[in-house]
Amino acid sequence: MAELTYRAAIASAITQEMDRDPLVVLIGEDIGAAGGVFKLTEGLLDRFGPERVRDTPISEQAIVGAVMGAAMTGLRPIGELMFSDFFAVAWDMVANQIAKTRYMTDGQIALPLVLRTANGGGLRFGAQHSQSVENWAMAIPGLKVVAPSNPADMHGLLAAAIRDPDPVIVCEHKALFAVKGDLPDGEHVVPLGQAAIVREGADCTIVALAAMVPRAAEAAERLAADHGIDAEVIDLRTLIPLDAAAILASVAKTSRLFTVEENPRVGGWGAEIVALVADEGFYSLDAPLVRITTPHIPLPSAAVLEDLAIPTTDRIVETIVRRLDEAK
Amino acid sequence: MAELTYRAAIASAITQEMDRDPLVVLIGEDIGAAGGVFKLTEGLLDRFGPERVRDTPISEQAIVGAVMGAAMTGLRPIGELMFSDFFAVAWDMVANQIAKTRYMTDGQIALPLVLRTANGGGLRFGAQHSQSVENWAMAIPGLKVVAPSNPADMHGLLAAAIRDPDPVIVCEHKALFAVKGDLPDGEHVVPLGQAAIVREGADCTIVALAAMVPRAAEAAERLAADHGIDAEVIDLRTLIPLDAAAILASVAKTSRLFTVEENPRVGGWGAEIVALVADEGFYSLDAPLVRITTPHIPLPSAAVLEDLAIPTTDRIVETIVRRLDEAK
Amino acid sequence: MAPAAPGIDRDTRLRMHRMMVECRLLEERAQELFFEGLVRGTTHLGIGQEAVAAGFAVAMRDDDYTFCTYRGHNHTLARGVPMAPILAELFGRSTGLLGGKGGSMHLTSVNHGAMGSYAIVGAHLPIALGAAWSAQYRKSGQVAVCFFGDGTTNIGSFHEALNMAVVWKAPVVFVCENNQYMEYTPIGAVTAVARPAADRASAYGLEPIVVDGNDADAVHTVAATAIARARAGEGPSLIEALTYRHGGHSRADPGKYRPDEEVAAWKARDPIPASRERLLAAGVDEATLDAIDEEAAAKVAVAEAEARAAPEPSGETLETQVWADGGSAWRN
Amino acid sequence: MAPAAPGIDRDTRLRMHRMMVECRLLEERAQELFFEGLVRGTTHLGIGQEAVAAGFAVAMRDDDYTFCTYRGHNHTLARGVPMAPILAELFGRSTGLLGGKGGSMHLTSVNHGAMGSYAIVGAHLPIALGAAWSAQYRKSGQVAVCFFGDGTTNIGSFHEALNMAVVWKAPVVFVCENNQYMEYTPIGAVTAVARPAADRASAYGLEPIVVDGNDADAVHTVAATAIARARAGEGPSLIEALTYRHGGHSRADPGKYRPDEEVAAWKARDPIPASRERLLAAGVDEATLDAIDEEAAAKVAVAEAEARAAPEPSGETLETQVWADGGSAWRN
Ligand SMILES: Cc1ncc(C[n+]2csc(CCOP(=O)(O)OP(=O)(O)O)c2C)c(N)n1
Ligand SMILES: Cc1ncc(C[n+]2csc(CCOP(=O)(O)OP(=O)(O)O)c2C)c(N)n1
Ligand SMILES: [Mg+2]
Ligand SMILES: [Mg+2]
Repeated sequence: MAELTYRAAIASAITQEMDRDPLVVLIGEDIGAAGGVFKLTEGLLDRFGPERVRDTPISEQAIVGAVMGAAMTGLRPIGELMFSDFFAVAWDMVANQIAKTRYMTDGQIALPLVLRTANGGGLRFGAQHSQSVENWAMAIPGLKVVAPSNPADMHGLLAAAIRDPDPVIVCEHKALFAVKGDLPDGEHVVPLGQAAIVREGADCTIVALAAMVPRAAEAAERLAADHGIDAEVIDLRTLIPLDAAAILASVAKTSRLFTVEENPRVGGWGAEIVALVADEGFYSLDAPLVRITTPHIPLPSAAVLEDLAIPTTDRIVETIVRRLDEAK
Repeated sequence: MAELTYRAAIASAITQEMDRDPLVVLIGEDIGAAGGVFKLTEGLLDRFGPERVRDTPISEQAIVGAVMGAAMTGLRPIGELMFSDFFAVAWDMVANQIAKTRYMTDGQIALPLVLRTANGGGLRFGAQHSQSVENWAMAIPGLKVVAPSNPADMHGLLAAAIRDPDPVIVCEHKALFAVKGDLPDGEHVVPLGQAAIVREGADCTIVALAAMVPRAAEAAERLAADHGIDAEVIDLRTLIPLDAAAILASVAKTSRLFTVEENPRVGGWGAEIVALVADEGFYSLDAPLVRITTPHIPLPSAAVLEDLAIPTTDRIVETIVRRLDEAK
Repeated sequence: MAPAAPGIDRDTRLRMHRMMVECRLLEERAQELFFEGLVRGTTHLGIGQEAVAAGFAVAMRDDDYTFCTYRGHNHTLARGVPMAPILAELFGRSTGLLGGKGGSMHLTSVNHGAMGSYAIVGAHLPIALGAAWSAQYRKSGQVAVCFFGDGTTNIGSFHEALNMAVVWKAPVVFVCENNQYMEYTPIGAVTAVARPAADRASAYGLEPIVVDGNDADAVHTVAATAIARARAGEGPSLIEALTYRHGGHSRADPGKYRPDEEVAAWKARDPIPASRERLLAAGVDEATLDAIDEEAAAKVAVAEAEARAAPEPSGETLETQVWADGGSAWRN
Repeated sequence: MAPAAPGIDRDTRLRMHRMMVECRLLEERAQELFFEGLVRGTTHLGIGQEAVAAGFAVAMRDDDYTFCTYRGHNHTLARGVPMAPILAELFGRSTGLLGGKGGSMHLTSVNHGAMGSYAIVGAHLPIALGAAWSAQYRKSGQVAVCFFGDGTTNIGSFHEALNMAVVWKAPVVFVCENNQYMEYTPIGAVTAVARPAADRASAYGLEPIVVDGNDADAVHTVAATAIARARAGEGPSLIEALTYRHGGHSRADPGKYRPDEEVAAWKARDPIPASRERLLAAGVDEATLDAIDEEAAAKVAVAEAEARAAPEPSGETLETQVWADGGSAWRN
């Protein structure tokens, strides 16, 4: 067991996989000599050399397109998009090309590739550098989507994404970079598609992702301590493939569902989880299904406003107490 | 009352608004001399001249960006994206620039613009020319989204979109172009944000959009005739602003909700409607909330496969009968 | 323009001629079958542009990569992909090259190095660059050849791909088939320069290369040079081949936006009769050439019969091949 | 390079000098305040690049449009936007230029023709083209000036905007501030040509224009010419101004990836002392110039005090101004 940051877990996973497989290569803006603007790829150029760790021009369409072309011809490339907001610039490559090509060619073309990106808010970077875009990717058939909430998962899920034979979008949450945690010794890989039960509980289910997981977990502790509410907290970890079974099993037990999401309210992943439970888990429910989200607005940059926008531990606690109370 | 096609309703709305307001201009690929690849803009160049109806290069980012720049400086521009799939190429302009600029500038910049696009499947054009992308737009705060299901609404909603002071995405469904209907005499404008009750009913609510509306309506007739099920059919018409009240009122009456969507299953607009009802309408429900959707796959091009993918009248009828039966 | 190559041998010329004839006959038949309703959706013919496909194909190694557009029947055939699965794909049948999932605009045959036909303008330029980068990294000696139209030179991904390919010295050859029109709009009406590709070459530190795209020999010569350069590690090229599509942009488009004289002038420069003349002049006998025509026609007929006889795709394939496990499950 | 203009009058030079000094002092203070934690999030300084902003601003009409990037403090100030709301925006206060909603990267003041700072590389080039198209359509005589960096020349929207602007003869001036680096990577390492903007001009049928971006007079001369050309309906220009940022890319970046000698050489060519020398040589007395420095410092101090005193935004503004009705309701 070694302690490391979520930030360091990224380079450690890439190192683990590049050591293991010479076909793994990495490209992106300022990732080589500079080690990345968030210092996520520090040391990789020195260790693996410029053939495997390549700086690119500011050309996101070319970065993502090149990753696709390399993946279909034998490499296992990783592309970095510096901020997840920049997915918009390359969205055709992601949503129309990468996601659809295996299906359109009836399986002739395989795309074992990873697109990593700094996702999420909390750093006062404003509306164009703070988005949570995991719901954009989730809505496109043909993409797998990963969003780890802690260092060990960051390492393990990124490793799994690199080994995965399909395209995987890895959302690395900017607000978690400095968070520390333990990494198990030896090769660490966390399979895609398995949610983690962060806390067991009997009274309600809270489903969260990425930076919302520690907040949901803290909220659960406060709900127990201050309100006698015993909440179960699920960290989805991957949106696609989705661990629907874990959610349905939890709601079968608790009868009540809350989702906590950072993306804007309308069309977020929370709606998909709610819709799933409202169909397949309907008969175990005994209260409204509640989404706790950022409002449906662009993210503001001022600290007080950004903090108001994104769900906080306080808001999670307050909402759950109020909504369970109303439902009595 | 004049009869016209959905296709012709597009040019008729644009003509009505360009006659009315000299600040309305139109740009896009092949829209001028050629009258558009779907002949949607035929006659407009002749009537309004090349200053107001401009052909562009194949440069979607520049088209959408130019529309934005023109809108913030006094014009009311309409941009055409030939197929809605091409939104992906210009997604930064749409999702990061147009949608966020008013908010980021605290209201200094107004963007009275329209982006029109041929949306949806059914023409065997394959995965990159058949998508329904209204759910992409719905998930971005700052965009209004319109998707008419008949010629009169096509005319009236497009006119309203052109007059609207905010950016509006208008989804023109390819499979409806040839559909005929009546257009009321005189100036015709249908306000954004009002759903239409296509059929009143007491047993269940079916919420549909665009090309799914005629199918849902036909399904409702068959449910009544063959199964004694009295379905209420709601045509959403606009996704944003959403007529939540109409949906909640209907479910309060019927206690049962079905959505019928063409976009891929995960993260579609149906999930948002279900999530809304599962929260605010929970206590009036007495059966699972059911989404009838295209599977979560890219659209295939072969006729038999495409017809299997997109919800049909048969599938709507069959699903509703089965799910209501199960719920008894 | 590059001059017609003196040194192209008879066999190569005959191979190119046969390719062009096969392309032409298959596409002419596909057009008829579209009007019969057998070819569904849409289809974009390259009738008149065959010399580009043929000139390049014979210059490529079997393991080189082709990337092309929705107007990709010629390029796919030229890599040796059989006709029957192509036609079956246009019909939307289960024996289609893509099982009916992709359609006319996405023809792909990885086994033949035909790495896909792309239907969003410009998308495949960066993808081709990526394949070239992969070949470079794997030191495989493979080259990627990427075909696109004049209209494509105005979209952003063209610019990004060209710049990055040059910086990376990637073994990729970018080939602009300048057929003078985007869909219905003449390229000159929407482009800041006269030669949409060649006049941009210097923006990437490349030489401007213009070739008569209706002359298979000429195309072959520049193709061989550019491919050799790429294979030698000297980096990409950008080639502009001047050509013309005899018909409309797609489906039932009669192409009426084009002046009659222009169409007539280009049809008079049809690459196939020109190739035939050249072969006759070089001493090939009529009978040999007639036999090529007949064999091609027979091949098309056989392929059509096969495709007609093929069943529609089974509904079970609807939800296959989203993922590498063969399925489409996104949840447990 | 364009020569320093002989004909620039003393007043214009003094205006430019004052602008540069004000920009410099405000940004130096902003940097300190960032380290104090008062400026939040991120901030990108244009210290060293002020001559570009000043040279253009004095050549513009009040109703012309400026479009710039996240590195936009200079350009915003140069259009006459007061300092206090700029600083308050950097602090995230309610009196900020954008009410705290936008932040350092999005400074906008429509009343001053400062039509926005854009934080996604390349996005504002098509937007500026759109504003120019609008001016052309409205026959208002306005010109749009669009500033961006060297790294931006490699992204697709650069290419699309340049081509369309030329085809439309739009009254827009594209100004590449070549400060030699994208974020941390030297531009030469990722660009196929030596002059990222000027070497691309011919791809759009434009003249290559390179100017010493550290010489306000020189910038002013090319700016005046390009703006006059645009206003006269003769279409766009693309100008490459060679300059350097003295500091790092953003926030706390010390810019260590740059050779010391390179930094030293460029600092020796700091535009502000150069401008001071030139004014002294032209007979302006020290006292006048010292007064400009002092007045600027005083302005910064006042602005800082105002911004410090301003309240945080009220939570009620969180959900305003998504729509033209002032609100953010997406449903009834
Ligand atoms: C991004 C994008 N924009 C628009 C289209 C619609 N479209 C299909 S083909 C075409 C014309 C392409 O012209 P060109 O590149 O010259 O190729 P050609 O069809 O002449 O072979 C257009 C505009 C598209 N497929 N993708
Ligand atoms: C599309 C996009 N890609 C990447 C970035 C991250 N980024 C911000 S500034 C920058 C460098 C820009 O370089 P240049 O255009 O030279 O401008 P400069 O910062 O030097 O003024 C990068 C890569 C971005 N904001 N947008
Ligand atoms: Mg063309
Ligand atoms: Mg720079």
